[in-house]
Amino acid sequence: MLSDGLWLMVIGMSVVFIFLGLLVKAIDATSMILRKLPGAGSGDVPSSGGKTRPAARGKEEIAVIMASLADRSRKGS
Amino acid sequence: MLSDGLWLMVIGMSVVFIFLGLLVKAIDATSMILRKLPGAGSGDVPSSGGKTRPAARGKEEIAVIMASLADRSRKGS
Amino acid sequence: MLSDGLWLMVIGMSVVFIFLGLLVKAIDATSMILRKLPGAGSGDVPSSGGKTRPAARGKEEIAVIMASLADRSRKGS
Amino acid sequence: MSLISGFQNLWSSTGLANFTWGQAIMIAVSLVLIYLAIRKQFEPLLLLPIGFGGLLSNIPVAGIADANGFLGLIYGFGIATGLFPLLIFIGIGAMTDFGPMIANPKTALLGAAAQLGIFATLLGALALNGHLGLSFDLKDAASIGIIGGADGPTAIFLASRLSPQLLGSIAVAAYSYMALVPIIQPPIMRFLTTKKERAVQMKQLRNVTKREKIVFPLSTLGICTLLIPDATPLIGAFMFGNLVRECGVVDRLSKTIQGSMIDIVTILLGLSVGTKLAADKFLHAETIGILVLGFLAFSFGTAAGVILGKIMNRFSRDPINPLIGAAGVSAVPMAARVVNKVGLESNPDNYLLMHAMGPNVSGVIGSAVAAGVLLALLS
Amino acid sequence: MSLISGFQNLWSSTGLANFTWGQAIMIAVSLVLIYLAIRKQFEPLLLLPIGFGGLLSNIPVAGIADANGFLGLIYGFGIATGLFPLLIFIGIGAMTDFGPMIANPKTALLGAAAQLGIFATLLGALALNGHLGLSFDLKDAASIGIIGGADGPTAIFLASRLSPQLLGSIAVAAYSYMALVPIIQPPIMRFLTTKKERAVQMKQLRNVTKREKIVFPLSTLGICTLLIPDATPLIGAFMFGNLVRECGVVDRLSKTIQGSMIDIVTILLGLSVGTKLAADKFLHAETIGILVLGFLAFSFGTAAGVILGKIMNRFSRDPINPLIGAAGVSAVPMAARVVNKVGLESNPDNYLLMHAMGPNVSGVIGSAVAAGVLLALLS
Amino acid sequence: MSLISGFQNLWSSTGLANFTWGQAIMIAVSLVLIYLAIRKQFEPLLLLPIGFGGLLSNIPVAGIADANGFLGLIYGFGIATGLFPLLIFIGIGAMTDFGPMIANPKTALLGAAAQLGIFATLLGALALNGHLGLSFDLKDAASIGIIGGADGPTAIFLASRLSPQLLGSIAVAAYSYMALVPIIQPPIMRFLTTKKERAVQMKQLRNVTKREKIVFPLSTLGICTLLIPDATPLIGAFMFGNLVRECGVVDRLSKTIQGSMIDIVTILLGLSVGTKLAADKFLHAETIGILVLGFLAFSFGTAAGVILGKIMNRFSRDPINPLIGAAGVSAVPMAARVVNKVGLESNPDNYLLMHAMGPNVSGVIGSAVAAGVLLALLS
Ligand code: NA
Ligand code: NA
Ligand code: NA
Repeated sequence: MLSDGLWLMVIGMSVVFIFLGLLVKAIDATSMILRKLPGAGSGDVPSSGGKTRPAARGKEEIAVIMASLADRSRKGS
Repeated sequence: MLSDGLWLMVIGMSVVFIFLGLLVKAIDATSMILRKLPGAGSGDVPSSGGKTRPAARGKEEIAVIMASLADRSRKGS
Repeated sequence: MLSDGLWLMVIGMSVVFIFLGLLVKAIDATSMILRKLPGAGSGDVPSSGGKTRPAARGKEEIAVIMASLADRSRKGS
Repeated sequence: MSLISGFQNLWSSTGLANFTWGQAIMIAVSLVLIYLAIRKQFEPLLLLPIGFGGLLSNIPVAGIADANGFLGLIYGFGIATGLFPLLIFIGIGAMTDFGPMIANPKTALLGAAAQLGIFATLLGALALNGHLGLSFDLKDAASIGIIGGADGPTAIFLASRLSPQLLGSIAVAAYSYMALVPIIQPPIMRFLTTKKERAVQMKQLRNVTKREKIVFPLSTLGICTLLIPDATPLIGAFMFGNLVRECGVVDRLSKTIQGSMIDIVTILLGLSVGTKLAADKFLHAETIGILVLGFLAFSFGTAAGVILGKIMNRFSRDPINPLIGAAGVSAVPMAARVVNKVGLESNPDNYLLMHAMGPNVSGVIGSAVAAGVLLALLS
Repeated sequence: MSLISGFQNLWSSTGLANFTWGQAIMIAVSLVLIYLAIRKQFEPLLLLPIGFGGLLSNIPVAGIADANGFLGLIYGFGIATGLFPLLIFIGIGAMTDFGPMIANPKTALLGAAAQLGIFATLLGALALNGHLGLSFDLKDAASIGIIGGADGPTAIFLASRLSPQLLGSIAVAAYSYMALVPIIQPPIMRFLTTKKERAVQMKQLRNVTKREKIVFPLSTLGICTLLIPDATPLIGAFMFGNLVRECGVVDRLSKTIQGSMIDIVTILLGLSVGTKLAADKFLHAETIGILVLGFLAFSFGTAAGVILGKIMNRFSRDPINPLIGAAGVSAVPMAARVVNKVGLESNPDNYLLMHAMGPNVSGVIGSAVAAGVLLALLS
Repeated sequence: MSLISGFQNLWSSTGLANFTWGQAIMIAVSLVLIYLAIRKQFEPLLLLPIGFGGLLSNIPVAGIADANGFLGLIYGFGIATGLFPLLIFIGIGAMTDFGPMIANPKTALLGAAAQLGIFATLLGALALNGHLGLSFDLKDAASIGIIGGADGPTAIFLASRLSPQLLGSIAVAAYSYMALVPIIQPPIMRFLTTKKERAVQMKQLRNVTKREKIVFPLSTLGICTLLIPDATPLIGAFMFGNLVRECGVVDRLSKTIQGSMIDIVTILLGLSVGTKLAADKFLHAETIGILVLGFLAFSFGTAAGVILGKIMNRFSRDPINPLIGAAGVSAVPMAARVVNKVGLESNPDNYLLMHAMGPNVSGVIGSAVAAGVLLALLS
């Protein structure tokens, strides 16, 4: 049974890595295609992605983000 | 079967017209009876029926109404 | 059957009184124990129990309480 | 299918061709309930859905109250299983502040005394059995008695278990008399007390800490577990809601329980209780008996609470205004407000509202315990 | 289990190894629905969940649409029983203001005329039967016709009772054409009316009292009870919601019904209607027929409403703008807004919106009544 | 019935007369969970209802956890069918912003590495089998391993399918260790990294457009469909919620999903998971084993994420702080906040929060995929 478990591990980790690897490719492909599509530059609002630039942020901004994360009590995931 | 469909149409449209015809009568009767009932004039607030006087309204007011209708996303009826 | 009902009454009222009697004791015991526990004085906020001092209140405050009770439409209990 | 046969089929499926007298009467009764709910504001949150459910359940041909009908399905899912009344109890728990009772716990005993209404009515129902064409067995009598508990969900929970065929009239009686508390109780309260008693001022309530409020639902459930486990579905649901309210760490759940959850369940419960207003289930001599007995239940409960209040006032160190005993029947918070009003008549500076909340909420617990005893011994 | 056999087992359970052409096509169709919902805002509240449910239901191996699958279970609970469409109707009732119709009741007749679309389409479906490989029986024809009612819940309720195997295409057609009302209706409206007719100004609507609005749902249910009890689940749910809205004593219920209750049910209904987009249930010649017939249904209904509007305008004391007849197909409030827009083209001072709301909401009642007739005669 | 026999009947139905040791112990365990939820804020949204459900399920006589009991009924409706965990996943999807992961997609691979915790624990459980009186088969081992996924709904979904008898301890372990993430992870993170690695600053994340966020849930579901359809109920529910969130045309549904829907389901799920804390279902040697293994699962997952982070940092063009690999275990957003805190210790200007959200949310997907593999091969 232990060997069954080992196979499960090899298969499972492979599938997880293949899955997320494909997802990485899909995300890259999507962003490339959408950038080339007409209207991508103008019509598209840069959405809440604007929130994803924290590297240069000051402590105060981070505090706000973390507080908002705390609010999003996420029910165990 | 086509003749069955024809009967269905005749019966169905009759019932729909009879139904809504009776409803028209019932509405008229209700408003007449309620007007004669004591307290109809005083105690009764003219309610949101006040909203139903658009004929003379300006464009601005209509815009407000239509915006509020848009909000009332009605889930397909 | 009437005598069965009488027994039910004796048993039922006894249990109700024993239950609520024990509850009274439990409440008294809880408040005594908690008062002796460390941090009881400091860490504990006096919570909405603050709302439970109406005897000396003016009419205005009572009106507010009653209005809030009216809001708490309690669905028949 | 020809046109003629089509119209004949249709005619034979109209309400006009299929109405029974019973259905006509019950539609009138349902309209009265709706009228009382809207015009007189008789517990409208429940009586409006119940009345409308009654309308729908008495429509010929449609079969809305049948096991596979719209409301019959909801009944089977939520009432026959006991689920809806318990979910409502979670909601009521989340809406209840036990602070006034914890601050002056001995007033909880007044909520015990008021349960006499339940058992006196049970006896009354048994006494009526065999007379006037009425037939009640022990289970029926218990279900009728619980009207005196003045708690809708408890009454529906117990009746759905012991006497589902009487559920319609029991629910209607319970909610109607709850709405009539301001009319039923004051004369009894005035009759049993002197003006001096009614004017008694009570000691200011002490502060209650958050910790006490958190421990309370757990110790209540503990006592219930040891003493009368058959009451734990009701008491457990009630105390779960209250713990969610008081613990302070799950406020979003508390808000939803008090808001959309209890509202949705109330609508479904009300409509499906209305199925028991179908003519064949409601129009019996027993229904009249139940309405009369339910009235007595409220009166007896009020009297028992007030009388124990008088006794406690005599023997207690701190004064107790006997009027607050009347709040022990529950009907939260209506009965407590009635106490406050009657108290103000005798002493315009005497606000009894908070003092009456103690017996008021302990009466909810008392009725659930009484229901547990009846379930333990009769089911 | 060896590594090889493990990978083989896994491979044999992948989507790649199990895809059918049908599933691939239906996934494309579902993506188109999602695209239309998001990009073109075609009734997104329904078409997004339906489209996503369609995606999930066409995943090989997973069996999500099976009786024990995630969405199959929800379908069995809420659609097969009729529960979800009726709960949605309660919500729609609580969102509907019948004021404009009560103020000018004869416009309700325009909502009757528009139901011709239902029956004309029923005839059309029967005429197509046996041709082009299509096979529709009377029940199927009735379910297809109801698309012309332009009311999603009514269509889902009737189809789930008479022709569950067609439910997917009927729901998709109903919601898609509702979204297309601004494109389908105006040409028909312009073709059937003169510019002068389109410019007709109507008399200002009178005030409607709260009492009239409270009596209205009860008298509508009363007429339905007498005339066509088979329509009372739909009309009853609709009128219950409306009474909750108008009575003024249960506002918290009204708010919850219009908010979280209808939202939750919409999500569950949409996703589980999507199970009928599973390839084996959707990919038939019949689906094409249904889409064509559904388009005709909307067109016929619009035309019938406008034509009766012309007739009524000729014989009525107060002028009636025939355009408002087009709103009789329902698709609330989209069709009424289309009327307003087309009216403004001919007379920039002529706001027909409120006048069109009368036929608009009476069309909902009319379709439910028509569904009742079909249920009474065919089920 | 005499008074004596009545009291005897009643006594024989009290909790006092029927308590078992097991029930007493489990009531103590449930009280500890409630204490941790309230006082230590250990995932209170779940552990409070689970703990209270545990209390109710260990009350003698009442039978609340039985198939026909209050909570047993809810369990049968929502957990045995898998419905509740999937509805919660819809809610979590509507609460999740995949922006940070889309902005730097290769960090998603860290969420893959962290799933090693699942499979290492699976192996550990099999190694323990037969020792210390423990007995785990492959399905049990898989259910225990999934604790390492640090996703409550995924764990409950898988365990309810493969090993329902272990569901109680698995759910308790999963939520408890999630709450303990700030204690379990930092020592492992510090042990496996140098101070220099912990101080690595990452490149500012790029903007993500609305369109990318809309396409993302659809392509994720697409990959899942092709590769591992058994994961599509979980991934599908998750992605449906996310599409509702991002598409911008159904905001009212998004609000209700994130609000009252997930709250109501959380309450019902928590209480009914508590039924698995009934003494006869929980008090086995296996439970201790599960708690130990669950702890290892979190540790292994954390380590695997950090180690892959170190490797990627060495080979990547842009620097990657290895700490963010620890967030790959999920426990959203707790683990990402822990990363931020440990990062600040080494470099007070280094805010890793947003960078850690990428692995954090990809870990949710990774665990659902792993669950799909286990379902495909073992069920
Ligand atoms: Na009571
Ligand atoms: Na219609
Ligand atoms: Na995870």
